[in-house]
Amino acid sequence: MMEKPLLEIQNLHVEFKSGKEVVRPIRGIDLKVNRRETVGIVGESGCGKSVTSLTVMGLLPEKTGRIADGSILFDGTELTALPEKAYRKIRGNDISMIFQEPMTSLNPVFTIGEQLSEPLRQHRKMGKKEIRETIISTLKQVGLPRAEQIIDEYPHQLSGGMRQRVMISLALLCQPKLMIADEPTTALDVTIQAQILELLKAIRGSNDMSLMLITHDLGVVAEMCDRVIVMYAGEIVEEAGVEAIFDRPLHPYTQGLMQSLPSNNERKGKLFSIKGQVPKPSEIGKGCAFANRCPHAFDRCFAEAPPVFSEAGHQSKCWLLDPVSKEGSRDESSIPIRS
Amino acid sequence: MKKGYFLAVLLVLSFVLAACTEGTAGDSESASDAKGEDGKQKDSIVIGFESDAATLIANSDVNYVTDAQIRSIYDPLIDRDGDTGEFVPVLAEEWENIDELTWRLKLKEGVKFHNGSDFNAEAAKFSIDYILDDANQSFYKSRWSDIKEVKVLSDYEVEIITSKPFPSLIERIADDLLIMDPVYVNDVGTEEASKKPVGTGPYEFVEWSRDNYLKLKAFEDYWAGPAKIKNVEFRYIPEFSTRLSAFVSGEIDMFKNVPVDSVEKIESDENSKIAETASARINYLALSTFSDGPMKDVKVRQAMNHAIDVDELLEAVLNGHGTKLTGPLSKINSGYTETDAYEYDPEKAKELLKEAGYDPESMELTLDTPNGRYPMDSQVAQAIAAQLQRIGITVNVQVNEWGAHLEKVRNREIKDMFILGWGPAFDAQSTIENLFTEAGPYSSFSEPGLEKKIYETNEMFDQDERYDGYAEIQKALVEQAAWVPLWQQSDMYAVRKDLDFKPKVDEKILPYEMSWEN
Amino acid sequence: MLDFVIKRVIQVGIVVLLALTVVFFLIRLSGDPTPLFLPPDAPREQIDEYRSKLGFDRPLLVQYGEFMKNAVQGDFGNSLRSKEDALGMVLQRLPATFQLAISALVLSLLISIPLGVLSAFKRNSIFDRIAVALTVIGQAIPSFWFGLLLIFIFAAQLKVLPSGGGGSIVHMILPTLTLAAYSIARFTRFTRSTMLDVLRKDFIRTAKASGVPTPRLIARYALKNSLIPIITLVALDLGTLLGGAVITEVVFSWPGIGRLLLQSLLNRDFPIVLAGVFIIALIYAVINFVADLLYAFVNPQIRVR
Amino acid sequence: MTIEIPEQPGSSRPAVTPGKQSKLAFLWSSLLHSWTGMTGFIIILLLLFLSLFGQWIAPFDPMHAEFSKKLLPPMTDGHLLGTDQLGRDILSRMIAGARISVIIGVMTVLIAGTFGTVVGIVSGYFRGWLDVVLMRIVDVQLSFPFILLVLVINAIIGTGLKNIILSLAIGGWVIFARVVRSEVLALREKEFITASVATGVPRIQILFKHILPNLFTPIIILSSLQIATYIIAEASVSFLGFGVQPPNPAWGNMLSEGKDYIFSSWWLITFPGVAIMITALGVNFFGDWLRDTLDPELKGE
Repeated sequence: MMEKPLLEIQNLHVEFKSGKEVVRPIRGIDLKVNRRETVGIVGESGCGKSVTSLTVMGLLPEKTGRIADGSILFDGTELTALPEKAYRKIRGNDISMIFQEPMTSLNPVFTIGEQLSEPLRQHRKMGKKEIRETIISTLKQVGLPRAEQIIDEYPHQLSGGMRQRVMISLALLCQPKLMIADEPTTALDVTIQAQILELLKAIRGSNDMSLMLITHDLGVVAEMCDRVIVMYAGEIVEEAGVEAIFDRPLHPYTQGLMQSLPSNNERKGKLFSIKGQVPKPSEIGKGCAFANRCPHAFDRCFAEAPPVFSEAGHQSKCWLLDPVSKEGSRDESSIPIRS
Repeated sequence: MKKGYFLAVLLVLSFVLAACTEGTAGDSESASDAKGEDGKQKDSIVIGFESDAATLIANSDVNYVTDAQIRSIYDPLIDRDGDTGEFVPVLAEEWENIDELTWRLKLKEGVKFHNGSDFNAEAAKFSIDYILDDANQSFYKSRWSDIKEVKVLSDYEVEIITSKPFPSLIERIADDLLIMDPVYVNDVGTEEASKKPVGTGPYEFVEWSRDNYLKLKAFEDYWAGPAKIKNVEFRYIPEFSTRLSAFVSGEIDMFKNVPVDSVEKIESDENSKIAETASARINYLALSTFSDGPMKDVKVRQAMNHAIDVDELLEAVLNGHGTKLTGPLSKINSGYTETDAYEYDPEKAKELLKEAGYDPESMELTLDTPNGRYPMDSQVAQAIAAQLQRIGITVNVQVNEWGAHLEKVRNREIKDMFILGWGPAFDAQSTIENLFTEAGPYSSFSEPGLEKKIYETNEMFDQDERYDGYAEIQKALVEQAAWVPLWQQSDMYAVRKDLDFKPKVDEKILPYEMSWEN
Repeated sequence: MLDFVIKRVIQVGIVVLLALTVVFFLIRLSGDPTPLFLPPDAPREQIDEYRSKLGFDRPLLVQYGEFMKNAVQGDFGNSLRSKEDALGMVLQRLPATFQLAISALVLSLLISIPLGVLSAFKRNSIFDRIAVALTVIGQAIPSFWFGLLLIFIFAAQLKVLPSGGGGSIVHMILPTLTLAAYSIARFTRFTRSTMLDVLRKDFIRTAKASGVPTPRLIARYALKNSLIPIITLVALDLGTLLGGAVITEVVFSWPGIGRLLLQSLLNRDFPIVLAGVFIIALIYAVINFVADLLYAFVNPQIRVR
Repeated sequence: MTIEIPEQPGSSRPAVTPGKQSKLAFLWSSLLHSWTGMTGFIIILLLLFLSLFGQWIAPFDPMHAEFSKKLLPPMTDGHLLGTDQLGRDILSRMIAGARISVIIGVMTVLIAGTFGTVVGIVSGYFRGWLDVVLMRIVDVQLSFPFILLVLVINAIIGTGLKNIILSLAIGGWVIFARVVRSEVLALREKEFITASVATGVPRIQILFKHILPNLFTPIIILSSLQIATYIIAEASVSFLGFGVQPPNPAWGNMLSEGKDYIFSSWWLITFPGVAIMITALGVNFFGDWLRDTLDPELKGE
């Protein structure tokens, strides 16, 4: 039997209140992260992937955001009901996070050392000297040169790539069980991106740690992940192993994403893009959230939300996969299954 | 935790303040001293003033505020009676007129300065010379410029020689001159003497905190006997409502210039009273003949006199606090003559205007007034405007800040009318000469024939001739309707009920003459 | 660093000199003060004589040259009214004004920073709403009116506090409160909005993700970041406090520089006005300079440059 | 290899204002949602209404003195707010005063705003030595507390309505110059400007076509907030004996005339003070709301 997953999210609903309106950025997602696994979460901005990660961290905006339903089981602990104080023991300790913007994610008025010592102060009983040594060794581990000096420098003295390395070392300090990386390379130069990804890969490999990688970049996913979860408008529309998804995307949205990825040998052609926009959470009706942009949508898609159809661990939420509704489809011939 | 925080705030704050205040915190309790416990003799007084003295050296600043304060430190040679304004001897025992250019004064013996040195003729000479010396930049100099020389005849006798007849010399001596110690001033220099004055007066200097207070204590060796009230503090409170608050709360015991509408409030307080006297300062509405306008016409000026109801102004605006004036001088003036008042008669006013060729309905006049210089000045101006409106004249009231107003008057920039005060005035000459000649802009009225008469009368030495001369002038001025006389200002003091205080016509405030009732 | 200091000192000098120049010409063009000092019966020749003694009859540029030559040596001439050294008179009043301005500043900071932080932290709560409403009122209330109100209540009616005057701590309570009212409101609003800004920043999320507890997050992380803009504002407002001191000093009979300046304006005592302008401009420039240094101290990005 | 999924448009601040119609509709709906903004808006409307139609609303002639009726307490003889020391109706004077306050606030903003904006644009857009000189002047003026400056200028140029407006404007233009300059500097760097420059559009044309329209919002916001400052400053200067002089029923003036009656007739000083406060409150509320709505980035200060 398989090991119990490290993180197991079930039927998670998150609500944001803004004024009198209630927005639901996450509407019933289920996902698992196994131990020592790298899971990629992909989707356009606004699809709920970042909210998912913040929810796991317990960092939803206090006044406005709340978990409406569902459970988050982390290493045997139910996080949704966890009091703040206990949650704090987990943050930065068992679960840590790397943010998208290395330029702004570090506090400009404190030295690297001051900021890096924070998780250790909170979670480990260490003397000052010990803290410093740990930080230096972690900084070295993420490949920063001059770690002994950098520890006393301010963020603005470092380049973007270096700062992201600092962020990674911050996440790494307490040897977490789960590391969440939210678009860790988006803000970086292409060359640096590759280095950071390499680093993350190496760290993942050398630690007893799971990695949840949030990105909109399918290239990154292909490079890094074991399993991929595709999110759209607050829902998971497809989930599969990395090869399965690239070989045979089932959901029209995933297919769209794939098409917008230029193949290596075909640069000249016009880039494909998915028409339309992600619906605002308030615009989502009762049907499939993607229906208004979906080239294959038919009546049922607008009337009823599709359930999850599962096929050997490859799951997708699309009526096209329903043997029954297939017959009702207007445009059967164009079911785009690449092979 | 919040409470603790608040306490910490208070604590820190008080430390900050304590650190800053060391110097001044010393003896601020004198005010509460003055209140005294029951049965205990009070011997202190705190007097509220609107502003600081400019300097504490005598014979320099003509400002009333300065004079009122230093008069307790310095003595004059001659003073005025508080009720009648007549001359009374102080450090000068006698004075006589040898000839038109020579005056002789006999001085009091045995008077000591606060520092122990003797008062003598040298001191009198020094004090006059101080005014005359250009280096001292005394503001009094212009009034004294006709003095040629002061001679010391003996230790207690001086002779004053003037370059031309100077009939009003005694007035100058009484109103301006205060006696300083030459030895002290020469020793420490004027700068120091301006800050730490030494005189022969009933009170000696203790401490002067600029813009804050001046503290004096009774001079035990005062020649007329030590003062009953031992400690005097003049406290400077520029804002009237604050001054009144300070009085109501008992921080100060008296202050001058109570606005008429606050009288009731003070009188209703069981610990307070109002002391009032008709002052030697007059308020008037000047009608400018210096600018080309309707006021050049005597009929228009007469019409103004008929159209303005002074009694109503007094009653309605000043609540009756003021004494109606009918001519150019108040009764206090030595040369006063009874003149006929213009009756309030709007119909006649309209007639006169028509005779002069003006249609009141289409007349538009400007009335300039200072604000807060004289009792209810800007209100009076607005009320006058309202009265003139009744006969159809449109009056634009232009309220000026005092400095600007005075400058406008001096520069003869005022179009039709303005409100001004004059005083304290006791003699006919200074008022008439300064107000009704071409050289004096303060009423902006002059008439060549009258002007000649004025200068002739000024030179007269015979007191009777002089009197008659001024009487004629006064009558002529009334006929000419040189201005609209308003009233003798009423000086009103807010005073503690148990303070024995009698206001003086010349605005002097002398704690020496005050005492606390038991 | 030294470069910076030298540059700023020169800048301060230029600013002060220019300020003096402008005020000098404005004042000289405004009219002639001599009649205000002489007795009303002074004849015209006397006034002219006095005027020429003071040098007001010379060409403006000559007067200006003379004035500047003396002013740079710290000589602003003597007060026309009291004949004392004008600069000396201003300097003499300075401690009282500082005492008032600084205690008001301290009071404002002590009240407004915690209030602003709390208000930001408890955003949109009842507490926050009340605090915001109070701060808007605090900025809307004319200070002399507020001062008179305080005097009326505490001095005249309750008779618990003195109505004014320099002296002990009790004398300071009402004027400090009056002067501080505006800055308390302003600082609170500013602290609140700055804090809100900072709390939204990515690095605060980073700290949270490191497991930093909230009180520490606010006290150590957010506050230090907010401090930079707050210091700038406080420096700018110290000038406002000095300016507001005029009104407060008049209302509460406080023996400070503002009252002297007002009195001198009313009296047309120009040497004092000029000396006062000089001192205030200088103080203001120095405060800004110090603020810049402080700014550099809390903001490492500037320090290194 | 990295291809980004297109970002949702409209997330960043649009550089050029959208159509008038939609903007007004947007402002209105935002106003309906903000009680402070609405309060401020209503107060301002009321103020404008009073200043335009006050003379027909006022129960009495604000300048008419009726000595027999002086210092009547509120609610007597048809005088809702009582009478003053000359027996003039306080309510009528307050209504007339609204007009003066509006004139002072608006005129000052117009003069100071226009002048400051021109200086700010010249300085920020053309840079060079002119910028250095102008900003040095601004620094000099900023080296002096606003209220003191206004006081000194007013004492020097003289009192009265015109002069107080002029004094306030002389004291106030620097703020506009500063803000406009920094806005212009920021705009200069924006892509659409750089693009226009690159395509050879004349500088003047860029100024009028791109820079000016974008300055509108910050200037409107600043103006609305400054009006309150000016109204309070005028009252303060009047209190100190300068400013608008009686018999003009400016609120500051009424306060300064009425303060001597604080013990005997509280209504003289209470009502104008409250009026100033409410006005400043309203203008501030409105200005804050405007800023938060039009330019969230400015929220700090």
